[in-house]
Amino acid sequence: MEQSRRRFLNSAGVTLVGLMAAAGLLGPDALAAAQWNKAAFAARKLEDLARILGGSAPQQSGDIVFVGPEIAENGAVVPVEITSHVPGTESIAILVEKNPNMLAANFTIPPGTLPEIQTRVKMAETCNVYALVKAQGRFYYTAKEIKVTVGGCGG
Amino acid sequence: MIAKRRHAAAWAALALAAGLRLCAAADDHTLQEIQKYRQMLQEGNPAELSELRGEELWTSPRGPNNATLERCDLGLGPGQLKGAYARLPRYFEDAGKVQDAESRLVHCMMTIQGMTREQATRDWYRASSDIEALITYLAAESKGEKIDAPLSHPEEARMYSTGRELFFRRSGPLDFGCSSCHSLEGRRIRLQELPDFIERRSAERFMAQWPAYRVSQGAVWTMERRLIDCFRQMRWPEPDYLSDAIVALEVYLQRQARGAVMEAPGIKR
Amino acid sequence: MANPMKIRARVDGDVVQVRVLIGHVMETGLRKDAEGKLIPAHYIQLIDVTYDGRSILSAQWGPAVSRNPYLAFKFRGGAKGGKIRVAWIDSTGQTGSGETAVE
Amino acid sequence: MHLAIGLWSAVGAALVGCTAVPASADDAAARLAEQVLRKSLSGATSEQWNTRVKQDATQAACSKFRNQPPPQIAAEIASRARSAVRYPQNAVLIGDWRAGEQLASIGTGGQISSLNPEAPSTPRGGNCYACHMLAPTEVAAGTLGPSLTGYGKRYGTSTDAAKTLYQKIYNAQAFVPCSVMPRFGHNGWLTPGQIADLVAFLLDPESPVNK
Repeated sequence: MEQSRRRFLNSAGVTLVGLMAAAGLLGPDALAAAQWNKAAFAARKLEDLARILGGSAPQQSGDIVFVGPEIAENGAVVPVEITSHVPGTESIAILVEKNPNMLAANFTIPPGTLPEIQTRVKMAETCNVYALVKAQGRFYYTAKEIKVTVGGCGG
Repeated sequence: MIAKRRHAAAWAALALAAGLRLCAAADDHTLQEIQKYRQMLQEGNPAELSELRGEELWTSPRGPNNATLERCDLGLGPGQLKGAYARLPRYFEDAGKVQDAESRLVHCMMTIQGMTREQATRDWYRASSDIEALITYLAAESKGEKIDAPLSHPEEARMYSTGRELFFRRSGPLDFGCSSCHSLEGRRIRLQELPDFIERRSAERFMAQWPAYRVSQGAVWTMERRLIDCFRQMRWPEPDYLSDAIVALEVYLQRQARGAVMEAPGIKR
Repeated sequence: MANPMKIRARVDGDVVQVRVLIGHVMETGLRKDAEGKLIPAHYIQLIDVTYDGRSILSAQWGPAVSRNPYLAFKFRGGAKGGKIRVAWIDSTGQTGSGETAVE
Repeated sequence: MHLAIGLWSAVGAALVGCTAVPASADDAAARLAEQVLRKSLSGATSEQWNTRVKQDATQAACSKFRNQPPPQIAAEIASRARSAVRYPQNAVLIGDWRAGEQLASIGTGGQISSLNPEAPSTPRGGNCYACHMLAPTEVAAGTLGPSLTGYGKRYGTSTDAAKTLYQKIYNAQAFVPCSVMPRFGHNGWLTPGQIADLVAFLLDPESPVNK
């Protein structure tokens, strides 16, 4: 394991990506794409997000498998597993409908990597969680409602 | 007329029974989904990060004496970590008292590394504290070992009986004591199963998983952190960190759980 | 060791499973501390995973990824001994990285 | 009601007979535990000690008998409890179920903590859902106490039903000596008006508990 404690200043007039490249932290493929998409994270609707990511209205698809609990014991950590069977899947995004920022994460899947992601997201309240898949320029999605419960002694 | 009324009563009873069955089914489903939630968290317990950090802290020279903790005696001899956590609390001759993992660790930080008590316990209750990391590491070194806190020294016996008394002691505006929630089998608070510490199997199952990463806190909680927070929830004042009341409760709980195979660090809500 | 990282990569046939745990606060900027003051946002924004220098996964994260993030995925074409490297940069410009060999 | 007490005492006695829990503490151990506790709560003020830690007769008896008091003690606890019930000044026992519904899910308030301080303005509730199922729509309901779903359908809204329920919430130990349920009214945790709101939440036909 290796730790970098270097801190970079955004205001130094250099892009983060450039700095990471300088530090040898990012592979060349990622560099081409890596620029944090502020607009995408500000999106409030599924359709808006698809548009910001450069596509048209997403279609519901049965080819996306969303595994997650129907009930989360705590909204701070909600495990999700998304598998896309849509041919040519290029990216998988996870969206939480009622979060202040709807988009939680967007994964780019290069050729050779299986379109299958496990991670954990925060949920502010009970709502739909979407998996949004981009394949050959088109967007597809599936949704699952996850209930967030109050727990423990209550305070 | 009478027949009709009996008929209606029968229908009502039937409806009630059906309603109850429906409730039970809904409850089963809830528990199933919560189980699924917990299972999905088993892989990739963030406590592993604390464990890593703890190992680094354990083996790094620190404190005014610039010494590592590798010669710390947790009860099985200097530097003997394997299974040591599972056999705590115990009486230590050099300290003249019964110590749990945390008080023993602080003892070592003070005597070996030359830290003051304040330095050793700084921010102990906050996420990512040194205590959190070190205790996670020490507990993980007991994975697979049986819980077996000794009860042969008179001080250990005294702490056990004190812990048992405190466990059943009720007071405060909600009349709470540990026993309020932890002496009935198979019950839940909200959706969280409550360990029944009177029942050995239940005590074993729960004690084997502490310290545990708490997803609601984003941190590993040590047993002391867990117990002190129970006092807050009971609306009592908080006992001091490393105080005898907490160690006594641990002696009682570990004794109730003796024989359990350690699985810590666990992961909890 | 402010941001420890744990990476496991295991080969099974022609597929390598990668599991990553990253120590990070992932603060949303919306939480308040005990005194009622907002805790500033601080979360990983970009993450990149490479295998022997080739990108096998990259992602953009927002504040809704859980604290101490966990990530698991699979890729083809890896072999025992190959080097997996994970690098991230967060919203304050802080970076972190870790490395492991495929088992 | 007397019948209920008799029955519960009998159950308690039966439990004492077969349980692994020691029926009564040894006094020396209890005294030592008090000393240890006092030393361990070095940060507690005397006011905190008196209101949060010092036991009243009921708490002391329930601790000593591990919540399974012998019949004589149980009868004393219940009779003390019954004689101390206070009712709302306006004598309304069935209040506002919506206010009761809120109280039922509030689990905060009244904490003393330096590690995890709570704002003084934090609302205080009954936290009923921690232990009871009430409205069937709430999935995260505890099972420490019995399910109260459909309570009003079972018991109706008669004055007797309301009064009995009010007393149970005010001081559950009037019915079950050493019950683990807090004595919400007796201890002043909830006001008589709030208890009437909880009675309404449980009995009112419009309340989600009875839907």
